[in-house]
Amino acid sequence: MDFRFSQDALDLADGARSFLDGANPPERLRSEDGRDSLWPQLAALGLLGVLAPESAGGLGLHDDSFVLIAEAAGRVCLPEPLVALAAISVPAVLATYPDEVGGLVRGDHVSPPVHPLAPYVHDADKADAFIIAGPDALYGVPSSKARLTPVKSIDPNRNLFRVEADLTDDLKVGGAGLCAVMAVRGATYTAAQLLGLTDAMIQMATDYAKEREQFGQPIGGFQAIKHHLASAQVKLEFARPVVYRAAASLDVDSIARQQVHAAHAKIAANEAARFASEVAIQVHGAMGYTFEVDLHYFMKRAWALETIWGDTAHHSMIINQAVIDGGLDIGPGTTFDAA
Amino acid sequence: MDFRFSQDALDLADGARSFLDGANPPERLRSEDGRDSLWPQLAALGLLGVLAPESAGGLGLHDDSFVLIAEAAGRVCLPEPLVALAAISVPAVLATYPDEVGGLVRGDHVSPPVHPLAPYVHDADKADAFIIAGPDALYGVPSSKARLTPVKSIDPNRNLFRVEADLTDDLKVGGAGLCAVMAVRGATYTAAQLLGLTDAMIQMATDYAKEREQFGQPIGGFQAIKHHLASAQVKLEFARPVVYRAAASLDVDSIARQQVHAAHAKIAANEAARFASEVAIQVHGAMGYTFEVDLHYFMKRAWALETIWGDTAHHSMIINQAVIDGGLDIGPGTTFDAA
Amino acid sequence: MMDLAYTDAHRAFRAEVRDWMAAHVPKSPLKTLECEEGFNQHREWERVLKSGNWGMVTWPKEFGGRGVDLIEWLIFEEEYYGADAPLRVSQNGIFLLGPTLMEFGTPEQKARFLPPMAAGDEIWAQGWSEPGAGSDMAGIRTKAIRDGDHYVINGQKTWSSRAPFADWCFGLFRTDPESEKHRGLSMILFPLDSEGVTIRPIAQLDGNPGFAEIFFDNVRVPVENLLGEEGKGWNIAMATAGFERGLMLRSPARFQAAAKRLVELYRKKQDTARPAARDLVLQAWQDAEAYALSTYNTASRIMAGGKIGAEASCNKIFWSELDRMMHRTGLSLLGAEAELIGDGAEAAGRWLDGYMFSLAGPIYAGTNEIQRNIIAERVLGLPRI
Amino acid sequence: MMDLAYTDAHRAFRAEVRDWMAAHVPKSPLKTLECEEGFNQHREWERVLKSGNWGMVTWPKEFGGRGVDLIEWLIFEEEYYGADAPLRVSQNGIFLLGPTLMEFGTPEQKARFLPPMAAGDEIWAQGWSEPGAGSDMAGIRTKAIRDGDHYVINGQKTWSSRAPFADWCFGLFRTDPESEKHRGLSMILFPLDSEGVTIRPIAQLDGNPGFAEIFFDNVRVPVENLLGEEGKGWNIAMATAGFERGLMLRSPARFQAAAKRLVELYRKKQDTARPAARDLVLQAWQDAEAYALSTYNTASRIMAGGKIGAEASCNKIFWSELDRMMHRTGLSLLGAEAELIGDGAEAAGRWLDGYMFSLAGPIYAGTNEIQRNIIAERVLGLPRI
Repeated sequence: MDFRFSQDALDLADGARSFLDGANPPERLRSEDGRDSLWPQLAALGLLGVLAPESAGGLGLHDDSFVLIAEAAGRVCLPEPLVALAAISVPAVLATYPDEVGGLVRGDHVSPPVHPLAPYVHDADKADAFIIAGPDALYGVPSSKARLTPVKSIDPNRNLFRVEADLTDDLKVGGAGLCAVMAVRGATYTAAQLLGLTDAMIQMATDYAKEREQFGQPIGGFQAIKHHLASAQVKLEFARPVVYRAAASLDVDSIARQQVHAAHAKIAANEAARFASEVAIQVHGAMGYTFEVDLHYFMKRAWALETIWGDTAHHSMIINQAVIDGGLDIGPGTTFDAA
Repeated sequence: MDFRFSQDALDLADGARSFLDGANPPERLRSEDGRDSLWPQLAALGLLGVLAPESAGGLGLHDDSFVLIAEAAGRVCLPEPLVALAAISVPAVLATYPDEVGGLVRGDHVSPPVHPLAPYVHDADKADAFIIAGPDALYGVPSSKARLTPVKSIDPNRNLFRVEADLTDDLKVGGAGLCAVMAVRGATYTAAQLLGLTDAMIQMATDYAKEREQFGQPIGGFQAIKHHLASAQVKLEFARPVVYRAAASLDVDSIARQQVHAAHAKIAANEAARFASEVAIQVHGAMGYTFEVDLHYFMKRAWALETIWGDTAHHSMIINQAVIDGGLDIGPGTTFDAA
Repeated sequence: MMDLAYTDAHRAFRAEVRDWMAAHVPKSPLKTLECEEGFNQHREWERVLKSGNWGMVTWPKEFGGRGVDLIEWLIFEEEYYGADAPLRVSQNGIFLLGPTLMEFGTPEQKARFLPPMAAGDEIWAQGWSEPGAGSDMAGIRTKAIRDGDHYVINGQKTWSSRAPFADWCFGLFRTDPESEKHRGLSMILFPLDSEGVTIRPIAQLDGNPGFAEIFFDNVRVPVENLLGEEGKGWNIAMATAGFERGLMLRSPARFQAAAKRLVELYRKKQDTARPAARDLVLQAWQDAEAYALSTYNTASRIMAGGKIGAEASCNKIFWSELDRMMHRTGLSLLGAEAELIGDGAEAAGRWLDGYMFSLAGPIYAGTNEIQRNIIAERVLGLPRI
Repeated sequence: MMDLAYTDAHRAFRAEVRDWMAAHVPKSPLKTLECEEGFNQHREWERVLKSGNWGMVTWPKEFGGRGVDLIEWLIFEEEYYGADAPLRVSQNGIFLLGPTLMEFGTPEQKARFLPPMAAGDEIWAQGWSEPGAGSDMAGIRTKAIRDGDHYVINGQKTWSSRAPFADWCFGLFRTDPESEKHRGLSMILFPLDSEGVTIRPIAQLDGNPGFAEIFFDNVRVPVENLLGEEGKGWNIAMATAGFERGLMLRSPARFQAAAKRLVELYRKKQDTARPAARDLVLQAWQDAEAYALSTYNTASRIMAGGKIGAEASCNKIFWSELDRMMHRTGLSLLGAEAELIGDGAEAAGRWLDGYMFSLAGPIYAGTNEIQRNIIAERVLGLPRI
């Protein structure tokens, strides 16, 4: 029992964070061109293959090594769908057509996940194929057989399409169990990105509060501003271990337990991000309401991620079914598996 | 259309407030003796008969004249059940046995109301009779036929008894409509008392914050304290007109509209009082947690009144039935009757 | 006994507004007034309103109004928002500068400025803030120095709402260059096409230029455009800010209309909503109703000669936090569609647009932090440290 | 990969605690430890615990502990609260002074004080606050002046929890009468029956004497009762306050047990609950779980040589606001019964007692306002003004 990240996981995440901080500064978000220009480097650094076996060119690591990378991607508001591909598509392909994983890891093939809870797909126009969760099976759909309808997101860095296809038997690649896994992975890793976004928004607002002067002093000296930001920080601090546990649980727990853990993670991260975004804009004042500062990119990404892969209402029903209807007890045996 | 109190109502309330402030200082709450010692004066001042006709020795006024008196009674945390008797029992007796009203107005007879939403009666051991709302009729029950079981309230100035009786046909004094009226009056006037309690708690905490020094200044100078109290004040300011409208509505509106207005009033007053009590104790620090200051009497009264005559859950169901299920539109015609 | 019944005259007035709006409100929504096309559509709508003599119903007839009382104004607003009529592009003029002119303007100024304001012929921007003076207006540094019968303005304003497309602007300037803080400021009115004025639009959350920076390079404004006394601008601005937080700017009807839409949305989505959403929807309904009740009370008091005091700060906190809660709740009912904007996402877009707009509520017209300070200090009497 | 499985030793330890508690926890609840009878019942329970060697499991065996690690401590707590065992009347000693003695005490002091503390033979009160020094401990004025081999104490403490019935007390005193603020303070231990000590109990919300004022009139305490260096009391007190906000005082198991009771209450009352109550119940469940996860993480870090920093302030805010929300929600499910206490109102009384207790949470151990300042300044680096 040691609920900490391994030094290897921390080192890997540090590396990813340094790369992302350098390669995806806020300026990059302001341009709508080259939204996928980092793909070659993300692949070259092995980030697409963290969860893929070494035999497929991956690092052969576990989810508790990728969750910090997902958080780092959220923290810089990365436009590339690194997290969806590396943390949802790679495991899905590994479970169905393991020979195809190498292509995904190298970045040669792009097969984003599509799910009723995440029906709009970023950069779907650049995909070779889609992994689509149907009502009771998983489907692999080449892009030629998918219908894309462009839709517009409030997040200018999400180039969204509604993806639909006739889910015929010949496209079936796995059972309903894999769809459930996809949903759990989607919720957990979206939550991880929301942690990063929350962290970034608190940091931006804190930096602004240190600089901006009103009434003859930095506004960060006013207790009202301090307390807003401290409250956001508390929400972040207590969402983090919940998300990390959900990620660690992906490798070891039953799907039923994973669902509860992922639901808790998504709810906690949603709440932290929504709260931090409202605090961050309030601290920024009118400035936060504009394109003059970069906060709005992070807020808009957070609003988008809050609703996909299950919003709070959806996940709250999962917790309700487990706890109120199902009698899942709190405490040892629920916190961690084997008590 | 003039949504203000008449000068007469304001003058009457001013008089009542002066009397109550003088006659019921906080010191009186500290003694458990003589909890009903003000009865003769309350009767002599005519406060028991504000809503009774002049022919019965009353003032013949309307509810918008009594609601401010109820608020003033809440503000001093009055132990005597003035509000229940003058605003619930008097109208109930007036509607059933008008000849008996004079006795109530003079304070010769004490007939408290009993309702499934308010089953515990303060000073029931001093009552001559009870007005009991049954499942589908109103009953007049002499104290000799009632069974009293003492129960203990957290509020040391509520000398509570559970009141039960065999509701036989010979005791029936009115129909179900009068029970509904009783519930609406109970909710509205309990809300009015909660306004007064809220006001008192904000005032106590404000006074304390001006005096108490920490870190070399009055704690009321710290923005965190200021903002807590300001938020409580906002809740109070926006609960007030809702309660006043509910009271005014008692004289003119259909029972269905009264129910929605009373529900809204009770929910708003519950919320203001709960919020103010938590703010007030936080501002007082450890001192508020003790019998060293008088805050606790007001908090405990507020906790008690929050739950009787319908708690927030109960009234929220009434609003839900009207608005979500019943399609009651917001706006003109709902705010005030005739649009 | 309180008189809570509308008079026959009120009912007739309501019927008149309702009928006129039913006949004239555009059938499909206008574009946002923060883009040029939408601005022009909204200006056109103001002219349609004027054709029905609805520009600003409470103003005297000589200034383009109908001279109705505040209860009738509330009735007008209820019917206006009930008809889903467009937002008022003229609001800086009719709600803020207009009342200020009534109080402080010369007869000539009133006659010159009020009628075209009510008619939508002159749309006003406001010029309060400067880069170093947001909530803290005492930090204003832009100078307007008397030179003969003109003021010569140099400096910069920011967060000027409507400025990208408006005709005129009112603002606070330092007329005494030696003065500090609240002293030596004056309120001056100027056309936005004056020589030496440069306008740089600022993109707001939705990408539209909701505000602008205004740069002044030796802009000459005739002295008759001074509003009130020279050097007394702070008092005048405080009066205007009072109007901003007071009765007019955010009439309850607006929030009641949003609460009504929220109830309708909830009815459609209740199968997938979490239980708390129902309570939030009902709270929105109740709070919008409470705000209306409070406003009727304030209107009644003003009609009887009363004034709005520091409770204006309570109003501003209440409606801005209600508006944000209401739109946050609406968004929470939309699931994965909540992030969509543009064509084909009208319902969703309306909640998202409304949410973004609501985020400005706790910031502008004095942040809610400032309002809470005001309540604590002026209503409760807590010490200023 | 993270190792999130309990070891066989952990499982065996858990089974041992569970069995022992099942056999020994009193079948009916004790009276509150804030009254004399209840205090004695709780002291007796400490002695029963001692008979099973459960006084303070993490302490070394020589001081009455079992020398187990922090994961085992968490397991102990889970089983302790899972068995609904009594509150720890010894908590000032075992959770606050104990760890401080381990860090700053002499070998003699440890040997003298720790074993009777773990055994419940000596129950400790604390003496931080003074009438003019609550959250602001630098305002301490009570003096302890060296006189030969004694300190002579004069002055007054207040809010001393457990003092009405406890045996010993630790507190912060000004040993340098010329000093100001944080300097010149020392931590001193003294028996509450010392000559010159007068104890005035203070009635708390529920009417019981939860605290006391302590008056000192030339109280002589031997110098060997000085903890740490003279004049370094502030640092020692900060360390103690860190323990207070840190891992031990409020173990997650306590809140998990309350969340479990809340779910059970909700199941009984759900027909009359408002919808939002369900979401609050689930939030309580999730937050108690989140607090447990956070504590397991902190325990893992400490076991690997880490320390608790300013995140202790996040903990304190989180558990205290969770506790209040949880009990407020419980009360809201009880309807008109919520105000009842005493016999025949056990379920209701428990929620009301818990609510009252929870109201102290955001106040003691440094108010939540102070904790938010600490987070803003030390975690986020915002300026101290």
